[in-house]
Amino acid sequence: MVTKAAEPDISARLGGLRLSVPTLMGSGCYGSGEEYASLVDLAQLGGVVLKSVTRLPRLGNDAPRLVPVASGLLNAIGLQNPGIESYLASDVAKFADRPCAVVGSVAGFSVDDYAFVTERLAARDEIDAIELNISCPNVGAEGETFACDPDLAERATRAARAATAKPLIVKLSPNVTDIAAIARVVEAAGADALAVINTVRGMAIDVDRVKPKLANVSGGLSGAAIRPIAVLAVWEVARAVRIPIVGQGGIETARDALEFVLAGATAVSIGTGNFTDPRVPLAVASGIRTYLAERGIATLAEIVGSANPGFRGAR
Amino acid sequence: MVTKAAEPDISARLGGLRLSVPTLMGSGCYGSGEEYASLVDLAQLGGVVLKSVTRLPRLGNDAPRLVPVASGLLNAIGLQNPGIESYLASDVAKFADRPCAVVGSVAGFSVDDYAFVTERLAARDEIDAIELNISCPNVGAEGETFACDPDLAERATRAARAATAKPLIVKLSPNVTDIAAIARVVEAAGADALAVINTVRGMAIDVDRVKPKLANVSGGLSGAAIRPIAVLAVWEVARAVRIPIVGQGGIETARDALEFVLAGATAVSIGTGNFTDPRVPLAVASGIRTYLAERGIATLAEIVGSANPGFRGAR
Amino acid sequence: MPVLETPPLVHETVVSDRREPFSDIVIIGLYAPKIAREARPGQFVMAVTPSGERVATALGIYEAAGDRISLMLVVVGPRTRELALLERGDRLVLAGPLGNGFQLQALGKNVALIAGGVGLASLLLPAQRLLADGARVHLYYGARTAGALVDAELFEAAGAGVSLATDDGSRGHHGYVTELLAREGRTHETIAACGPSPMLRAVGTLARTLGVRAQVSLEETFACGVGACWGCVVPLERSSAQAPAFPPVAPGETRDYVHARICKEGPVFWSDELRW
Amino acid sequence: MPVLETPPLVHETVVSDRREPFSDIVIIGLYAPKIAREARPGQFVMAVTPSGERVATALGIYEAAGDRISLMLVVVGPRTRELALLERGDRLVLAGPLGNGFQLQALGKNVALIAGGVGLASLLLPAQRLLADGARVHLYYGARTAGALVDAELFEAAGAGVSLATDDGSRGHHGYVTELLAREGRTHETIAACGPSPMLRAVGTLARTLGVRAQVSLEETFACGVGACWGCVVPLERSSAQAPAFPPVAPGETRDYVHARICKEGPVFWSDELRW
Ligand SMILES: Cc1cc2nc3c(=O)[nH]c(=O)nc-3n(C[C@H](O)[C@H](O)[C@H](O)COP(=O)(O)OP(=O)(O)OC[C@H]3O[C@@H](n4cnc5c(N)ncnc54)[C@H](O)[C@@H]3O)c2cc1C
Ligand SMILES: Cc1cc2nc3c(=O)[nH]c(=O)nc-3n(C[C@H](O)[C@H](O)[C@H](O)COP(=O)(O)OP(=O)(O)OC[C@H]3O[C@@H](n4cnc5c(N)ncnc54)[C@H](O)[C@@H]3O)c2cc1C
Ligand SMILES: Cc1cc2nc3c(=O)[nH]c(=O)nc-3n(C[C@H](O)[C@H](O)[C@H](O)COP(=O)(O)O)c2cc1C
Ligand SMILES: Cc1cc2nc3c(=O)[nH]c(=O)nc-3n(C[C@H](O)[C@H](O)[C@H](O)COP(=O)(O)O)c2cc1C
Ligand code: FES
Ligand code: FES
Repeated sequence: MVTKAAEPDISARLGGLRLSVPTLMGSGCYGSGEEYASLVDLAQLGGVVLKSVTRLPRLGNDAPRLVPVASGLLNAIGLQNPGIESYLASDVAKFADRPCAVVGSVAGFSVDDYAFVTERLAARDEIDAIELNISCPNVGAEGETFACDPDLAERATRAARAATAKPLIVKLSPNVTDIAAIARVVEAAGADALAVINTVRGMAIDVDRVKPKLANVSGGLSGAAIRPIAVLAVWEVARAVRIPIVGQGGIETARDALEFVLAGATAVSIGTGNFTDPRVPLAVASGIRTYLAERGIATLAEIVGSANPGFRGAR
Repeated sequence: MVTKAAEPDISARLGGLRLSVPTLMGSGCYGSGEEYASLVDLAQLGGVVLKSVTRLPRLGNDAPRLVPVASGLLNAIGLQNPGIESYLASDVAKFADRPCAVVGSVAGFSVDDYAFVTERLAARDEIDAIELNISCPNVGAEGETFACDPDLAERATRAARAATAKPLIVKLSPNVTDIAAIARVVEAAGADALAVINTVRGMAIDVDRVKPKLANVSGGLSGAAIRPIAVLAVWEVARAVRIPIVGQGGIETARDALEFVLAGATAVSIGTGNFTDPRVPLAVASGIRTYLAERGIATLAEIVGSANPGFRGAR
Repeated sequence: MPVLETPPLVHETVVSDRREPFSDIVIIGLYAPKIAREARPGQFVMAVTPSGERVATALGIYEAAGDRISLMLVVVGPRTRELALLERGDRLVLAGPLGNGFQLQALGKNVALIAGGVGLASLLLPAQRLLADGARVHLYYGARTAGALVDAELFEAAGAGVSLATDDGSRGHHGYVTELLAREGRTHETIAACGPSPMLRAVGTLARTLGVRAQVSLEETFACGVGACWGCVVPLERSSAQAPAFPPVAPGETRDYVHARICKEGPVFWSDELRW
Repeated sequence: MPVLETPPLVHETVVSDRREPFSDIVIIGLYAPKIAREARPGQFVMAVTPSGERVATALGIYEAAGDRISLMLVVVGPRTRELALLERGDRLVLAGPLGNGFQLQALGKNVALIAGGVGLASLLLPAQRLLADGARVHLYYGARTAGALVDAELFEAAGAGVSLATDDGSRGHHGYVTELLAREGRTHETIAACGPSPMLRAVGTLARTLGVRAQVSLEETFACGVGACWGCVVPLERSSAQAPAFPPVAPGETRDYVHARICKEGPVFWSDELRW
């Protein structure tokens, strides 16, 4: 029987960032939000993680950049973005009227890049928090190296931490043997939260034309295909750190999102799910409410990590 | 127009192992072949890689051991096997009448295990080649460590190499940052061929019962979901080594298999594809023949690595 | 793609009819003469997902007569959802019949059948055969609600008695189907049951209480369905006649059971030999 | 699941009719009053895969009249295969209309439409509108074989002339559709084209040769369809009116074009501004 009590509280805290709904839209998948405004009421989202921005402008990879694959998508955008200066001058002001949290995403190719762009971006009032993308697999070897090397991950995080007092989420890569080890050093370096996971490296070949389908050869695999990989990553990270986790990778339903929460994620992020159906974030939020209500649970926070006996985080 | 020339030659050589058809059945997925004999004409397969065998008997993981996921399967069998002595005494003689190649698979928990089991198994005439499973993700941290650590991978390979002169295939794990680096040390340690890739680590959570779906918590992800990951792994390994590669991970059609071949695989292995449809290996072989015939290509070997400009292997 | 030779137990079947007696319960009839001829009561087939990419689905052989068999589906996930969309004239590839069915001889002449939900699918052929062989058969059939109690009349038509139970009390006994038998006491020689694991565990307990033996047909996730992958195991007494020899006891192994493959050694086991 | 509020451009449509004029070509009619009312010629929708898990599919709006639109599908992969199975009464969620259509004003009063295969789908509404606005319109329509040349009569009914071509010569000109126009010389003021990339490149070359301008509607893989992911780009002259300001030229950047999003800045571009 359904308990008809008060609406469950599904808000989430990521360090100093409070989300009324525990759903962020994944960086690079949702533009700056306005692109989706005709399809979704943005006020029903927890927040939007903006497309990653770098120090200098980037034209990105040549086309094709997208390949649909079994239960997922390969992408190799290559961090197309206007560069931080032009971004600050022309784009950031527009984020002021977003009816949900706005998380800036910072990518870089050196420790100094991360520090510089974080400082410049975080200084703006329109930005509620920073996500540090140290795990982009689509820019040659450069970008991802940071999330695959404990020393580089630590230094990039420390530099960004020094550059802002705003909530700092660091985004980890699944393309490692031991993601928990990276999570630990990133926590120690001052991250307020972790985004787990970025895309998994992959590629597809066009057998008719005898060449890779992506102009960039390899790309990042996202969508339902990677969900089991992502849930395990969250499970392992949640046993290793005390800071909150934003779980992501193939979330399309509330039940998918709850797998991440029960593994130890405080909030979730939806990227490719928006491409399968733009209503996914709304269905996830309402489905989580229903799940809690049916079980008479008052707050989402109570069940964070509850399937994971080794969960060490604060709820 | 289809060239009506002689049937294309789709045979493949893995060191001293010659396969008349370039399809092996993945270890652990096909028993010892006889289990599938009522569904498939085994003479139309290249060969069967037997279930991995260890020094001592193993009861394996508790149930449940299987979870279907989006475009794939999670498994955590935990190397259930009778142990090498009982295997030699009761099982191996039965392999003599298999009408295709029989590849023994050796798993272990120490370098000495790999040497011991390889020597004992390879000594038997019924066994045409040995596959060294240094990449099983379902036996705690122990098993996979070997394929995720260049030093251990090298030592296990060297030990097995010293234990037999039969063709030695070493099976690599995708759960690393740089699979090409592991491939290089394994080649240097004397492997005749590489199996790329074993399963990707993952898990799923039952949100109704608030616990992992697998008794073992985590398992190995296989099937179409991992195909892009596997194709990229083959692509990268094929640029790093000269020995042949057995491509695997999500092969369900001839076009899937050809992605691996064009990336640089000399032969392919089919595991989970047999579970989606037992006719997959036959369709793969006949589809490869058609592809070659339509293009007027005489042998499969000619197109190995042909989409991969960095391919270094011998065709 | 060239036509492939079809090996003995792989069949290209065609949907001959379809009915949907309740929401999310679909019965599809198939033209499948070989399976119809060869199926033993309690065997199953592996149904190849029409769109590919997903592992095939284990389904009990529900009816088998003449050239036709039928499968009963309850839509619980993506594969059953896709199979439930099949319509007359569509093709479906099946591997089977597979597994060992019920040991009908050992069930004797006065048998209680216990079905939980779609577990009913594996009990119609046993009922018909037992009745044809002169046994008395009574079906105890439970489901969540009245509408989900489908096809009990097929059992009545074959000559079985029928008692019903629903979780919500909308028809028959309000509660678990095992409670019905418990209330009656020992009125049957043996039990044959199929349904979800929790129900089958309850059947095991009931059988022990009543002092009768029960054969239970397990529904777990299969991958290969032919004993090749060791994915579908259930812990079984080492002393069971169905226990595989494999593996021998390892030094240090504290678990005193073996793992039997449900698809190969089962799917039917004596409940008192299961260690779950 | 609770009913969700449907935002402005997301529509729960229902299949009203379906026809299959040739194998693997399916036209599904949908009750979709808002899209029918608002669609501009050359716009598209994103169709949500009914079974989930796959990225939505971009499809041109083929017909739009009254409360009904239609979509023309050619089955090439898993998503179009699934959409092609939809039947009368089935539901389909669509996002749209999206993208900028053709700039009909700029096409003038004597327009050659060039359709390659399913590219036809994006040209019917432009043809109807151009003809209604008093332009002369001639359709050049190519496909691999006679049977795949479907629905040319809808263009004739609207008042357009029609010339056909097939790859195998089974109907009309034996060869590429662009060869037909090349042979005729400059008999039209402008071109509007939709089809596979190689054909559209040929249209670009043809237009240059003939000294006319061409608007081409590109069919690439989309993910979001709304300009959010930057996945569907095409290289475009920086000087194009459709060039996004984003990004400015980076120091050291040797590529002298910009990346325009086909879904947002397009899907229709002037062929002489594309750098592909
Ligand atoms: C020998 C044998 C015979 C069988 N006979 C039959 C038969 O005759 N008819 C029949 O219908 N089945 C039968 N089954 C069971 C059938 O094989 C499984 O139900 C099948 O795995 C379902 O596949 P699926 O992809 O639809 O669901 P799966 O993806 O495998 O998921 C189904 C299970 O996952 C969980 N689950 C997934 N999504 C949800 C959700 N949204 N809400 C709640 N739970 C969820 C539930 O535990 C559910 O039972 C039999 C099984 C065996 C082993
Ligand atoms: C603006 C726009 C409008 C469009 N309008 C329409 C429209 O009206 N109607 C329409 O049908 N399409 C249209 N398309 C194209 C449609 O969106 C794509 O064809 C779609 O991606 C197909 O999805 P799929 O999953 O079926 O195939 P995908 O999985 O995306 O694969 C299709 C492509 O992959 C390759 N491929 C995959 N498998 C095979 C195989 N077995 N053999 C050979 N090649 C293979 C081929 O290149 C093939 O074209 C439009 C696209 C755009 C951008
Ligand atoms: C098209 C596309 C573009 C992306 N761009 C970025 C990016 O710029 N920065 C980033 O941190 N992650 C990026 N990602 C990764 C997503 O934010 C997300 O972490 C990942 O896709 C896994 O989640 P999902 O399966 O829900 O998409 C991108 C993903 C996709 C599919
Ligand atoms: C049920 C199951 C059991 C497996 N057991 C083994 C094993 O014992 N040894 C091994 O080397 N690989 C094992 N594998 C891995 C497969 O051989 C194969 O490398 C992997 O599944 C990827 O290929 P696929 O996607 O075609 O299945 C197993 C895979 C599955 C699904
Ligand atoms: S499902 Fe493979 S052994 Fe039973
Ligand atoms: S498909 Fe996302 S920007 Fe065009």
